[in-house]
Amino acid sequence: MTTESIPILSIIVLSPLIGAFLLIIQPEKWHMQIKLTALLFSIVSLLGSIFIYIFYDQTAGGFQFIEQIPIVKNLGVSYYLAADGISITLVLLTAIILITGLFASWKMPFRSKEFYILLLLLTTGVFGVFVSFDLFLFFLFYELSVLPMYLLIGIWGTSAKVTPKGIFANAIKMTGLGSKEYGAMKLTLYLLLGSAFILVGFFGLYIFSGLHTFNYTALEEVTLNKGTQNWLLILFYIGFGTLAGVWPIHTWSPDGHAAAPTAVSMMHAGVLMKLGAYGIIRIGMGLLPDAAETLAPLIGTVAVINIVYGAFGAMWQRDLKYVVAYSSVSHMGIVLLGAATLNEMGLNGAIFQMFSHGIMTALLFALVGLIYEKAHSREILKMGGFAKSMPGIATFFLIGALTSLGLPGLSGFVAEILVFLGAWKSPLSWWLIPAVLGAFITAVYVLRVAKWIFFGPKKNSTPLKDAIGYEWIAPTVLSAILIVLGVYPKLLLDPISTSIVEFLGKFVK
Amino acid sequence: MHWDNIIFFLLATGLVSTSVAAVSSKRILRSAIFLAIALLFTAFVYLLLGAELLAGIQILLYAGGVITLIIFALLISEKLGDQKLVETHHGVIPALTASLLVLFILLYFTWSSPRIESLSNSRSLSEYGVSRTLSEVLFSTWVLPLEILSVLLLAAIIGALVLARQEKTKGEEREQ
Amino acid sequence: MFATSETLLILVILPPFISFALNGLIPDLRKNKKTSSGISILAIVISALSSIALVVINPDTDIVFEWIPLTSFSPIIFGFFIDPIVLIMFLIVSLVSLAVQVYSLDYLREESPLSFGRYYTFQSLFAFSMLGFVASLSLLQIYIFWELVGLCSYLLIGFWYTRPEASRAAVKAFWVTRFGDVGFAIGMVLLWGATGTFFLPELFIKAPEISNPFLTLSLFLIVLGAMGKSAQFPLHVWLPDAMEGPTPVSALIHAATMVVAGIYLILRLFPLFELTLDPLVFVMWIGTITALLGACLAIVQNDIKRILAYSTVSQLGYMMAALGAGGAGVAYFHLFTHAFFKSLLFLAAGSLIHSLHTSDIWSMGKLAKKTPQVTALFLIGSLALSGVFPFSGHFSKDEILMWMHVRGFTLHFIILLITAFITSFYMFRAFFVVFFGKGESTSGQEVQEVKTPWVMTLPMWILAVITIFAGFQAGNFFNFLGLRLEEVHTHLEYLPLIVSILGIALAWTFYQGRYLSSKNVAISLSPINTALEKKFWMDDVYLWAYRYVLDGLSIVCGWFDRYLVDGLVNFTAYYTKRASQKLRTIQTGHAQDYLYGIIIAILLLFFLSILSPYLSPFLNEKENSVEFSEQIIQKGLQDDDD
Amino acid sequence: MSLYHILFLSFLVFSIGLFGVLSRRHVVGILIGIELMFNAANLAIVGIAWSMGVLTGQIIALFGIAITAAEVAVGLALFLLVERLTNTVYADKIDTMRG
Repeated sequence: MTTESIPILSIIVLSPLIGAFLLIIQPEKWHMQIKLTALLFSIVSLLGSIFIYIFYDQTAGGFQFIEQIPIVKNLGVSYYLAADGISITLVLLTAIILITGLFASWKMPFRSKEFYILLLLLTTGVFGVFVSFDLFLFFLFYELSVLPMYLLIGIWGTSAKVTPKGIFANAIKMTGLGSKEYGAMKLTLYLLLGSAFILVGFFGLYIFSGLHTFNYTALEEVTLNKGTQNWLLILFYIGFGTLAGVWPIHTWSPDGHAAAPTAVSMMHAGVLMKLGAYGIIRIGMGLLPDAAETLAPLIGTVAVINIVYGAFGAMWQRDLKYVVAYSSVSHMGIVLLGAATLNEMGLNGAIFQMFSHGIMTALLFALVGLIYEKAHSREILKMGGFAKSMPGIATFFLIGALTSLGLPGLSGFVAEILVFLGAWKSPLSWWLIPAVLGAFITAVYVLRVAKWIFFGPKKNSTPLKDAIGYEWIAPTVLSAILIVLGVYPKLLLDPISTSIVEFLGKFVK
Repeated sequence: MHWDNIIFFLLATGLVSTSVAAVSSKRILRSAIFLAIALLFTAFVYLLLGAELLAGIQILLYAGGVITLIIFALLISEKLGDQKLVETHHGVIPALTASLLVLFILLYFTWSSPRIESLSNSRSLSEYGVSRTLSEVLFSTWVLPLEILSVLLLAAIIGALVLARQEKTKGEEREQ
Repeated sequence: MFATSETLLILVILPPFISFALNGLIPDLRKNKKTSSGISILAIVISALSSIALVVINPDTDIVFEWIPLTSFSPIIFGFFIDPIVLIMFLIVSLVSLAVQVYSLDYLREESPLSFGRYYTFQSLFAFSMLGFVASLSLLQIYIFWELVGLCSYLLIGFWYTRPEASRAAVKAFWVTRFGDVGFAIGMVLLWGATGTFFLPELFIKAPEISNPFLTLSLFLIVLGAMGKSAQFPLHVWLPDAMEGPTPVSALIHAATMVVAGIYLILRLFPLFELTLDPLVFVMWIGTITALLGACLAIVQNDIKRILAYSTVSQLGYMMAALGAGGAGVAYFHLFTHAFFKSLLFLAAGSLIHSLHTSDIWSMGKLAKKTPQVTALFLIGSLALSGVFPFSGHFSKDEILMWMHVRGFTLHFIILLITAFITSFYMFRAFFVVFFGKGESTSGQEVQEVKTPWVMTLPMWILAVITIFAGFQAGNFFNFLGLRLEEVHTHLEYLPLIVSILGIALAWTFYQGRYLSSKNVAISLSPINTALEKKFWMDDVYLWAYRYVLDGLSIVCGWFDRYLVDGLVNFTAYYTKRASQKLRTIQTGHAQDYLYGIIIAILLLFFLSILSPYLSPFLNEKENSVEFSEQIIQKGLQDDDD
Repeated sequence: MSLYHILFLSFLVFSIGLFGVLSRRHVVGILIGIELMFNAANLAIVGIAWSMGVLTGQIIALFGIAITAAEVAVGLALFLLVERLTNTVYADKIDTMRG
């Protein structure tokens, strides 16, 4: 059987959807069976992702595993799935995080059936976005990946306390900052606002290209005039940038991530934010190369602000989940900075950082979930000396933290150094300095948090236990990936680089 | 001036005047009656346009059925609510402005559209029996919509029954 | 022959890594004291033997592989290689590691199996990283191992993480070195930007093409990294605090190996530094200042480990100064001798601390009779550090001082000479107080017995032997490096020795003979004394920077984000809500009013259609879309006719 | 008699119906207005079909009439219900949809 004859991408994308439908018809009481069904269909997706990773022909390059079925001929809509090195990387990331996320949220105290259904639906959307090359389909999947979030956070989330202060204190008090409903609502509203921009952008492409098609490869061939391109790119930048956590439209992300349950935080910070960056790179820069070159200084500068500002923001937080959430904002800055460099190192680094940060942040959120489960608190200053009673969690947390600060030997470093190199070779080479400083600030807050939580004498007297059994799965798998990629980045850089080099062919250099 | 033009203008005058009467009459029962007459005039216009079947249905179903229905409803409600069926208008000036504006818009589009012009060279359909052809088409090409329509009517009947149902059922006015 | 030397190179670097991996991945190995330490020591023995074999063979070999594939730029290549400099470092690292790991068997006897295993896991990782660092053939690779040894330092300083001081010191060490690394990273990227390669041989070939201010800038930045790692002023503050770690760790990482990484880095990149002199002058000044500063601070310390830590800072300053003066060879020789005698001192101090459970010199005393062995060892180390003939420190320090003198850096020469005087003073202050003092401990307890089993003494004696005889090997050392030992004969030749002996004599006067009271002197020099005790307020400056710059900025950012950016969002949300409450009253509930709404919409559409010709610049596809709708209508009509 | 005449007539009746819908207070009065508008629409459709010489228009009008009948039935039932519940026949008295 050849690789062409299997609709492998459809299998990956639709497997969670089928799983979700099968879950719908199962009775609520069959807890174990529900979990196993969800797991089974996730594993199918994972196997599919590994399959495309292995069988992607790097010498040939380009889009492979293509499936194209027209849906609405008159409007140029088709079911067009394909994958290149970038997509493969991100699909693999999604599958890994889905499975580890399932294990991290294995004990869902109530309404577990609906939880898994929504999680699987969300994942279908994410898979779909990464492999669909028809803008209509892309948008469909995009919305599918955004909307279940509202319920997932609103129902299964946790609330935090935020004291209203400052000149907008009254407004903050009235809108109820910190609660899970607030987080869910804010996230949804932000992301829907973003998708409105994206939709306008898509229609703009549809009309101005004059082709009346949503087909990505067809649109790639068209060169629009510069003004139009700029406007469209700004639309995409704002639209996808919302999801990617671009400053200053990032504030949904800390609230949303902090309120979400563990698996959802993992999925959201780990994968969904990458969706935004992916959109900017694939759609924004891929279809509008001239505008990308014009606007790269803007995108890169904002990304640099993201890096430093996010790091300082994380430093200020005293709630563990908020710290991790803000660090995501900072790290997404590195992704976008890499993208804005528009050279090989930068873009390789950006994609690699997407993967690395996805795994890392998922690891951290999984551990935060575990700590919360054991200690029933997320207040950093109330914790202390946890390493004595939970050495395993401490070790894994440290691995995550060290990846976050870009320690060599872990995957974060590879991504960061590539982005640094790219930044220096980009037109605005001063980007390098704040980016490196950002890594330093990250080191400050990340190690400080690790110190506060795990080291020093034990603060509270409640007996704490280390993780047990299945709880080890997520941290172990994720840490192993971080280390392996840190030591041998070629595993991922080979496919990424193949596609990036093709991608860069669009830019006049 | 051709004779059917004269008839058309007479019918048109009648239709417009009865319509005006239908919307402006102080007594709602009278309005209903004027509506019936207006519908009859329309039926005659259909005849003039060679749509015999349509004219028949207009008279039977519309002028007959619908008006009967309205009058029944009015009488029932008068009995029920013990209210005089005296009708007053409100907001006449905005209503008038709005309707005139709509009229203007409609006319503007009609007269500025090249398509209407191209269509307005009238063709006669009298070569073949219109009613016969219509029936044939109705029960061949359009049979699916027709069936759907019948389901709709059934649903409407049941819906009306359910809505208007009282402790003491008074559903005898439903003739459709 | 070629193959064997490659194999040996792998045998030096890889065994500690395998040991780390085994201990790290298999909990059962780690949780057993015998297996964890056994594997680790076996690994380092293999490394040490292979290093010795390599030194004997002295081959020229390398292993190169691609790490990051790039097409539009040359791919990033990594590799390991051997040259005399690497070999000497191999020897230092593997031998001191071996000594320390054996020593730790007893030192950490009382630890639980789990943390014992953890210790050896980290030790292996450190040995691997340090050996890898030494043999790196690529600047990026150097950076990677550089950070990894920093990580090990962090982990091992914080080994007793339940102690707040230890965890604080660990984090501080990481932060300060990391701050230096910001410079290193930027400098590295700049160099790469100019030459397009990280590969050292290629870098050296291309370096002369780099325009000068740019090269100077990059080298300055790299020196910043070296200053952080090698605890040079003003980034030296982490090293004394790092003494919170177990003493063997201090001996290995914070005396012999990791802290010299900065010196090694500059040495490695010396071909670049030779192209532009400004960074070297800077390095020389920094080194000189650090040497003096460290020595001065060591005088007032009461903690034996801190005295040693400051002396390390000071000695590293010597090396830096020598490097800055162009004396790469003499600096390296001092690095070599210092590694052995300083780890000897640390281990000797450690055996005291281990038995007495205190590191305060005033709590010790009268130990000379109780443990003559340790006394002798400590004395050897102290004499070496003070630069007394015939110990190794004498030769290396003499070389540095003479180098400065001959090259005409008189001011530096004088400062370093004074430093040498202070060095022997504070060293023997500690020596006299600890071994012959009265034991003026505050607790008043009688000093306990000092137990030194052979696993502790044997490594120390080996180091002591090296300390005694290494000095005479200076000629061989320089030959091995391919340099020539300069035989200097000036009238100042014996000055360093005299100064050292004077220092010892002064210490004797104060603390042994008690002809002078140190307290009276301290009172009469109170401003200086205060300054020294406050460590010249360096820590306070850093604390201030941490509290008010970093934390301050974080508060600004965090507050701004939470209450202004987010506040604006909430403000919008809140007023949208309020506005909607107002706006909803236009829904009167009267069906006819809604109809007016429809009519208004129709009107709007009407105006839009009327205005559409004027809007056409925005919708330049208008004709097209009209045609499109025409087509659809035509098609519909055709279907109808069928 | 041309299409223009028919359309003009149709629009006129439509506007009159609209006026009725907008200005009458009695619910049945509104319904009567709606009927007029429907009728006008049917007239326009038949007229256009007539001038194009196709039958489809008549069929649409036929369906329109049938749908109107259904609509009237439901509308009147609603009228009776509303009248019974709120005890009024005037549209401006009924404002339960108010925001």
